[in-house]
Amino acid sequence: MMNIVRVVFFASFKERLNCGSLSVTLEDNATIAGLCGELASKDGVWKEIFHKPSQAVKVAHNQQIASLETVLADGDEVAFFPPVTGG
Amino acid sequence: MMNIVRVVFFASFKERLNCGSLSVTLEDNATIAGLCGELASKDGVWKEIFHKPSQAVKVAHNQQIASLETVLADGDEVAFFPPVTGG
Amino acid sequence: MTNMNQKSSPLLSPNYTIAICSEPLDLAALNGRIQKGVGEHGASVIFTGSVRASDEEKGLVAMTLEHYPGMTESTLQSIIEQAITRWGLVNVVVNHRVGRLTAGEPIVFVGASALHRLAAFEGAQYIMDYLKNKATFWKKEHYIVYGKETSHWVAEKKSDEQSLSRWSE
Amino acid sequence: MTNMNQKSSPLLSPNYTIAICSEPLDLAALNGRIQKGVGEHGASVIFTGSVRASDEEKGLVAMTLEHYPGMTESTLQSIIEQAITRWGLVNVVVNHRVGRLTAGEPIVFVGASALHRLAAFEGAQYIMDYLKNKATFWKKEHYIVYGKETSHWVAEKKSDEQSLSRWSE
Repeated sequence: MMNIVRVVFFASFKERLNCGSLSVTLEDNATIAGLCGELASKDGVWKEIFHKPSQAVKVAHNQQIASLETVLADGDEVAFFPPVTGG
Repeated sequence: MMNIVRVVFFASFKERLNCGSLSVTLEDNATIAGLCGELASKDGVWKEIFHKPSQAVKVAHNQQIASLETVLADGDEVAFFPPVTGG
Repeated sequence: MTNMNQKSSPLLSPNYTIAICSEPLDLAALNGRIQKGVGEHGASVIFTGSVRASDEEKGLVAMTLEHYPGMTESTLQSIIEQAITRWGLVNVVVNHRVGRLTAGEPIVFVGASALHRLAAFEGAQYIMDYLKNKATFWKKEHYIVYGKETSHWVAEKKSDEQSLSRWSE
Repeated sequence: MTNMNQKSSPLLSPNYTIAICSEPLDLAALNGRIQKGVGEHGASVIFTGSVRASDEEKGLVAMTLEHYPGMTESTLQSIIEQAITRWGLVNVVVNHRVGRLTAGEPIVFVGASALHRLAAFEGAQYIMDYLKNKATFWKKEHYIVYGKETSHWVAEKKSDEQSLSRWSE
């Protein structure tokens, strides 16, 4: 079975990737780490950010802060963004 | 030589003594403790407050918090009041 | 985007509002919402954070605030509910600006009222510290250098992360 | 009774005003004096303390605030100058009501602005804690009990004295 997840990017990531959101098809039981692997398989900047993502890559799963081990289900939303700087 | 000091009272002291201010003539080099002795020589409430004044009797000398050992000079202002409760 | 919460205690039911807005903050109206009820609550604290005009000297002309719609509101909601529980806050108002702002414009308003001053001070400061560290906002600064506009995303501050340590119980 | 202090740093000269007044506090005007300059300063904190309307249940009908003219102002001045030195505050406004007040009316306004939020929060809280413990104000509460007005002077609070301990360096 395959799952489709919606992936969104913010701030410097959105600009560097020139992409606000996309849909990715993943195998059942894929994790956010697996999703990063998929994204890193694209060209330069994608690889820079998502191949072994650093502490400066924050991730949210269905709008809650999450870890790379989180398992994804069909229809989930995953967001990647740099550390927050509001207020 | 004799010194005249102005003595002022606030809040519950002013009410209990039924007195906002008075002038007291003291000997040279008299201290605030000596002034308290003078005041305590009056009737009931005066004695209650000024005979061996408790921690709850605050004193200011020329509008600065002072101790009973402070030596008084002619024209000084001494204030007695309970702990502050503003704000 | 406004959330309202009313609990059922008859006398002092805590309530809060959260707004993320692209219009300038109306400080007079926001102040009134915190200070009007202050008679019931005894103490209120209002924090306002703005684009520093003094940064204009470095050539700052504007700032752009971006956020993650949905996640920002739910993060703020959970921060505010924690503050209400911990300090017994009676009323909380949080407004945050997004979009392009110029020097001097307010970015964030946090107001909190409580029965006593310690709760109002600590509650408001807790909300601001967590907002700075957890709410999904990002700041981009626009500079004019040698007549040319450049911009860069603001980096996170170590001092902001450290500000949370005081709240660990 | 207003004191003004202007120091000579060209950009951000700290200044403060102190007022003890028997007229109701004009919160909108006071807020404006702190928040208007906020663009230059980045961060501002406003504290407002009022006669708790919830104390009306206990029969509280009014409060009378007395003070020691002259000493109050010089005490506040020294508290504010210490706060300016310690936190680099840019602008401070302190207004305190005296005379007879009814439930809901503001008693005290403390506003402080600074470059960063920690300084504004701590500076304002320091001023309030010292005002509570050192400024020569006394509060008398007026109650109606069984149809008869009684009044008593408020006793000092242990928690107020304890609030100073956090500021010892």
